[in-house]
Amino acid sequence: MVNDKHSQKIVDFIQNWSRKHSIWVLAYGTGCGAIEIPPTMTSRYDAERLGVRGAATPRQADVLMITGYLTVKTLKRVIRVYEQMQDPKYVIGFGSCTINGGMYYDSYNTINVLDKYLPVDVYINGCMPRPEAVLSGFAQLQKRIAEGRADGATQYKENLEWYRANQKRIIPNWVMPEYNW
Amino acid sequence: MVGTPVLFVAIPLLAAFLIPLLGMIWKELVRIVPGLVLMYLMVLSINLLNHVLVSGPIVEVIAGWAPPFGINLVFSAFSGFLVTLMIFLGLVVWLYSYRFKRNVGFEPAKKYFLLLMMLITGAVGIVLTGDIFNMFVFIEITGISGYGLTAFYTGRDSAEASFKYLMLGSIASTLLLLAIMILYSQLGTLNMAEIASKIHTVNPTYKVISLILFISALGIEAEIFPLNGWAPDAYAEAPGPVGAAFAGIVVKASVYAIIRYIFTIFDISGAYSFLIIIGMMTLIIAETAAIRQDKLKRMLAYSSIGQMGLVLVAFGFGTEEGVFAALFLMLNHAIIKSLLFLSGSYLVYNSKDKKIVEVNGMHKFLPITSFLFALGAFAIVGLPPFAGFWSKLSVLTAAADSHMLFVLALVLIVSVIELVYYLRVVNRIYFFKKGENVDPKKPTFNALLAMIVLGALILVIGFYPDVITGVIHKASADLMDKTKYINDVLSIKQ
Amino acid sequence: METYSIIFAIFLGGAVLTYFAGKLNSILQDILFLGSVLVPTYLFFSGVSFGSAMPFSLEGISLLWGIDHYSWLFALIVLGLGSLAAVYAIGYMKGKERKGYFYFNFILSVMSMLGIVVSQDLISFFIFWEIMTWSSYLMVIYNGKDIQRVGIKYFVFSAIGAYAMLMGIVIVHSITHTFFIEDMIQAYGHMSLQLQIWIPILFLIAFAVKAAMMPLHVWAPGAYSNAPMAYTSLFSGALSKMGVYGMVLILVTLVSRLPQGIWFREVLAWLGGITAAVGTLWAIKQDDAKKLLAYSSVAQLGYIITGVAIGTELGMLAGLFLAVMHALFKGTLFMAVGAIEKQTGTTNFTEITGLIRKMPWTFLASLMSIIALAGIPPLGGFVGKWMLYESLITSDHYLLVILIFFASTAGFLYCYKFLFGFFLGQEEKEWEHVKEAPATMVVPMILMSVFMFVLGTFPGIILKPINNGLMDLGFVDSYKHLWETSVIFNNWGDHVILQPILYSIIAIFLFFLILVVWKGYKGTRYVTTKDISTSGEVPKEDENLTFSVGFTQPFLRAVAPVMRRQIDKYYTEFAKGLEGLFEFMRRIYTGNAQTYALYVVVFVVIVLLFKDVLF
Amino acid sequence: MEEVLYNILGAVVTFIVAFVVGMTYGGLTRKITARVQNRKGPPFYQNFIDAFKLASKKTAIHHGVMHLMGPAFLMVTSVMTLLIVPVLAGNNWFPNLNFHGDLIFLLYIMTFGPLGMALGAGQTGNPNSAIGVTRGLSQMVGFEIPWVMSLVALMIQYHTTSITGLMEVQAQSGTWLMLSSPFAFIAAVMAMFGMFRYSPFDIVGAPTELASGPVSENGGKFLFVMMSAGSVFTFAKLTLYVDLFMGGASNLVVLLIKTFLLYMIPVLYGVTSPRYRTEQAVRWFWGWPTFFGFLAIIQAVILK
Repeated sequence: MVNDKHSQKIVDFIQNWSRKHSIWVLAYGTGCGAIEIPPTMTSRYDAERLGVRGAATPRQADVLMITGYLTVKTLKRVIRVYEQMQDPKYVIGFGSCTINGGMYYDSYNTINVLDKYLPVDVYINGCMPRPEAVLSGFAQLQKRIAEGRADGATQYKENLEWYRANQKRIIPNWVMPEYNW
Repeated sequence: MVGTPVLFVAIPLLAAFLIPLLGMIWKELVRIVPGLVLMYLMVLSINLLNHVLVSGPIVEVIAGWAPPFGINLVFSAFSGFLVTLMIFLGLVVWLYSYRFKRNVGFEPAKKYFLLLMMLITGAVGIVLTGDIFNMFVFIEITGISGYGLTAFYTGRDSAEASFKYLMLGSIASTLLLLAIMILYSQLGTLNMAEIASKIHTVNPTYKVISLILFISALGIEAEIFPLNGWAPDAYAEAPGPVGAAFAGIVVKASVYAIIRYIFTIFDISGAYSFLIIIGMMTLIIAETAAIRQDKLKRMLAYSSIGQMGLVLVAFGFGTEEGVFAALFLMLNHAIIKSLLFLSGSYLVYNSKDKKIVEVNGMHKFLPITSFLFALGAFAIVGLPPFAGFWSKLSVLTAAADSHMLFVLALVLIVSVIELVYYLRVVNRIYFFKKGENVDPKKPTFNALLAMIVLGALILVIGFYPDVITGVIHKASADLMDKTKYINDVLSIKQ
Repeated sequence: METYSIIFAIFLGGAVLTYFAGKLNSILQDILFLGSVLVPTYLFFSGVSFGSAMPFSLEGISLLWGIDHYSWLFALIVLGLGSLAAVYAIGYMKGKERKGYFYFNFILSVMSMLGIVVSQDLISFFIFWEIMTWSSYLMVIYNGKDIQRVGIKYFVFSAIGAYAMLMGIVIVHSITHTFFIEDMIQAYGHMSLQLQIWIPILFLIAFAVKAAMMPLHVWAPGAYSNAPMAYTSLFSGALSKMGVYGMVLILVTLVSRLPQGIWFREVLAWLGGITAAVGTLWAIKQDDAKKLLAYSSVAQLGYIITGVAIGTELGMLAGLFLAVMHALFKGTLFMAVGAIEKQTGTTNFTEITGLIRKMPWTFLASLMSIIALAGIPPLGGFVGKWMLYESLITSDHYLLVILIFFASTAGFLYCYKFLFGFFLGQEEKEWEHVKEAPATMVVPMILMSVFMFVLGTFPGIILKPINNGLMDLGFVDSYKHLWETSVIFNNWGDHVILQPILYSIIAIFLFFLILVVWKGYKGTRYVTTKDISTSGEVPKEDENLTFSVGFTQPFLRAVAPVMRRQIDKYYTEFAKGLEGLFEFMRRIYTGNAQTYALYVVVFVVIVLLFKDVLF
Repeated sequence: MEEVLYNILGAVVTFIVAFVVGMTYGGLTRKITARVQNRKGPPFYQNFIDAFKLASKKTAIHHGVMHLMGPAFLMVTSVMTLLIVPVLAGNNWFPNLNFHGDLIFLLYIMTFGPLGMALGAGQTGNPNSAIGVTRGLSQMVGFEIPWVMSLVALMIQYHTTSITGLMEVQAQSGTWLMLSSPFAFIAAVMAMFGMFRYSPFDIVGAPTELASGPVSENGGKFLFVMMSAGSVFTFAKLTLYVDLFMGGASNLVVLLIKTFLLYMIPVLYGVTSPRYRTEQAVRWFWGWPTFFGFLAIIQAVILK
């Protein structure tokens, strides 16, 4: 039944719809962006009405949110957290720093382009992005999920060697478990 | 007539005097002769006891004067039982000390065996005699040899212990003589049976005073609190086998004397409760003192004192059951406490202070001795299925039958205390690490044999007490039957 | 008739032979040991018939050995657990020192316990009781650890109990002049009221000590945890039941005929309840599995005591059923701890973790026993607990049932602590080499687990002999109105039908288990316990992430005021005071000859002065 | 045979109803919480979406066999409770196994799941899980006391330990037990606060402190099964309370109204409360709730 192409489509649609409306966020509060999360979640903007909700551990989370600049030290942990998340999983790059380094573009210990290390599905730009922008980012992610285009995890799996090479280049003393999903 | 009771006094006394002479012929004879004598007496006493159990007591008259004028020896079931027990213990002690302390040399060994024979003579004499002054003489013989044996090591401590013993012993003699004088002045006779038959004529005040003096005097020898100050020192300083002999022979004889006075000679009923009171005092104080001792033999000494207190309590019930219990207890105490003294002295053989801590970890070096000590410890606290249980049971039964529930409870509480200090020692032997500078000494073969004989007896009586209870029942019946004693003795016409 | 003699002869001879066989050959010793436990067991269950008695006499005392349905039940516990523990002991003792010593005392313990249940007279009862005491004492000090404190504490408490009983025995004897239990029961009705009250108290003290009832339980934790585990399973499982055995006898035969007997029952029931609660709280505090199980044994015995002290049929059924269950699950648990101790060398929760994949069978057995211990359906413990609660409620013990319920709920904490501490949690590298225990150790555990499982649904297997035993004690037949093979009732007619419940549980469980596992099995995969969400940190191989220190801290903080008071402390203070007194007594012997002479003079003078009072 | 099949079918229907109601209640709780916090909140069916999403996660990890079995254990408790508790009195479509068990059995089967779940959480090796479990068990010791006291009070007053027995009592007398045994009801409701683990008794799974505690290693379908079990359990417990104290229900609507009203007590108390530490929570339960439990027992003894 599931092998049938049409029914597969329907199943996919329903699944994607549910994924879209239930986004559990693991906010990795790295940079200054973490301060924008509380207003997003609380009464003024109330992201929960969109199904967005905080998750406590990577095992339960759907979205990994990198809120701001990422030092090399933190990157290692972020990668670890990402790899512990369950498929399907998405990454939101939050703020300019994750896009191009922002004001830390020439810092010796922050990374510039998050996408080289983790498959980012949605970037939210701004320094800092206001909650409106965050909500808009979530809306964008929901759109991509519904369309089935939020496949960062698949890309990560397929291009693991490239990502690993990038990661290893920047992280000294690489000791991480194998990622073989 | 299978044999005559006179031999029990005559032969060891003769042997005692012959020992120095025989020693001149061949040195080994000093060691061998006492054994032969005791073996002969053992056979004799068993024969006599068998005879007596069947056909009534043997009353032997010395020097042809019929009672009440002459001295007589009475070998009844009661005294015969005690005599057999003493001879047996003497034999065990001899076997044990045959090669004990080889290094002490010939002269001390000669003295040792001489004094031991005299001790046995005296003790047996106390039990057999039917004459109170004669008993005094035997008590003196026992005492003097006891002083000598206490001072055997001729050290400072043993001399002090011996002196204490001597001092209290002489007080005892004085009091005893005084008591005899009072009694003699009232009745004009020294024969026990005669006194017993006439005692109701005596003025009660004199009667009581004389009894008090008797008890006080004999109490010193029988280790009754508070007259027993000499005992712990003497036990601790005398050689191990002598401790066994004291516990098994001397004290038994003195207790016999007290019992004879109270049960047969006097007719004061208050004496029974007095026995219980002093017995309980002795028991409680000795056992509580024992728990705080740090020397092994001293601990055993206090334990021995306590047991004798229990024996007096059992006698104090005044019932036949009580007497049975007391006799059974005396038997078990003699066997078990001897075993404890004998094995205990090997456990602390080479140590200077004879401290309890020095028995730590001895079981690895002295497995059999340690086992026997543990067996003795389990038996003396009355754990079934060892010998001590049955006597404790009979004491308690007797107490309950006499409605002395308070005594019963106290005895049991004290038993718990006893348990504690024995277990502490046994635990040390088996589970502690051996001290650095303790040098265990392997027991000689005959010492081991002596201990094993005692251990085997403990097990045999424990598993099948009937082997011995028949005799004890007859012995206790014999003690209780006062008129029969009087008749038996006074009916003898030479 | 002769069977008894043969059984005890084999036990005794076997014990001695086994001891000495160790000098020749270790395997021969093992075989002899097994033989001398199993052969008498076989002989007993095949050769001894009910009601038959063997009279004989010793030291002029007539003694009697025989068996009825009630004692048969306890013989079943003793010999059943004894045989299994014996098989287990073979594996456990392999390569340990002083094997002969262990085997000797083991056989003697089994023998003495059997002796206790077949004794129909007080003297052989007492003799076997004492043999049991000292053989178990020798086991308690087997390890040589802390013996002057723990060992002697055990023996002193046992002796206090035993001597109390002995006092009772001789008092009874002074009235009846025989030692038969039958005669004691006959004569009890004619005794004075004072004796009627005191005799049960004296006996109950002895039994309460063995059953580790508050406030006489302080010996238990140390003794249980110090003995070798192969023995402790017997110690806690069967030996403590001897206290229950005696208690039931006394309660049913003596106390029930006393008008004031209700107070005995109430006090005992409450003491049992308090024992359960306090034992549980202390078990929660322990970090050592042996200690935890030891306190847990104390607590479980509390339930049993409460059950039998209530004295209704349901209470009796509950107490005795729990006794059987306790023998099973506590036996298994101690065996499991023994297996872990043998394989890892320690029993401390803070050291061991994550053994589940290394010792799966041990885990299974422990899991079963813990479920049974916690009283959770569908295992046998539930049946006992259910009956206990119902008996308490239907016999108007409202507050007691709350206490028991508190103990039982708090018990979950230590149950979980036991399983988590050993088997769950991080799988550390330190314990990677650990292997499953040998088959001789695992098989007894698994057998008992299976039995627990079966009893959970078909408690009638054991309730039938219990019912027979209770009928022997004068209770009415409760078949069909309190229990059936797989149904249990209370006095108000409410019931639990166990069979459909078991099937429902299994069905639901399997359905959802398959649901979880099935959907794309490839998508569900095993990862090691190092791969956990730790805020992104990658734990190093030798990094210990286990949470085991202060495991139950929050709860302990809540009950801290209760835990501050320890009975043990009072006993210690008391003992110290006594030692001080004894020291004073010792000083009476000054070592000074003059003083001694003075004593003599004073003695003579005092006695002479008071001669009219004294004589 | 037919009857068995019929029963099984009925059980499935009951389960589905319980699942739907429980999930909806969960969603409503979120909505109410949001409204109290002056938010719009998710739609009331948000929990269904979450559950479906969790069920359709492509991967799930486990740390061993106990971890795998944890959710199933939890489900056993929920379903067994549901089966034992009479959902609708006298309705053929909601059969129950009530005649197979009574209140004491229910109390014990209700602990089966949490303990099994705790074992699963233990095997994950996550320290947070174990901490959460000990907190949960401690709290359980806390609230079980007033809860059992209230039940014991009912049992002794009406001489029955079965749920149907207590329902019959109410049907005969015409008054609800919450009115005739008010203290028992108060104690039971206070115990319910702990049972549902809403604030202030939610330290067990404190999200920021313990990373959601026992469930911290569970994702995907594990979490889905747990969530459903929780929902079913919520409904079962509410139904139990309704049966015990509010006379049961004869049709679904009445049942929903009664359960919802009852459910609002802990929810509303929860949204307005901060969080207790474990020992504070335990002591809270041993304070007033236990006092009311005592009063209940005294009342029962007097009125017996």
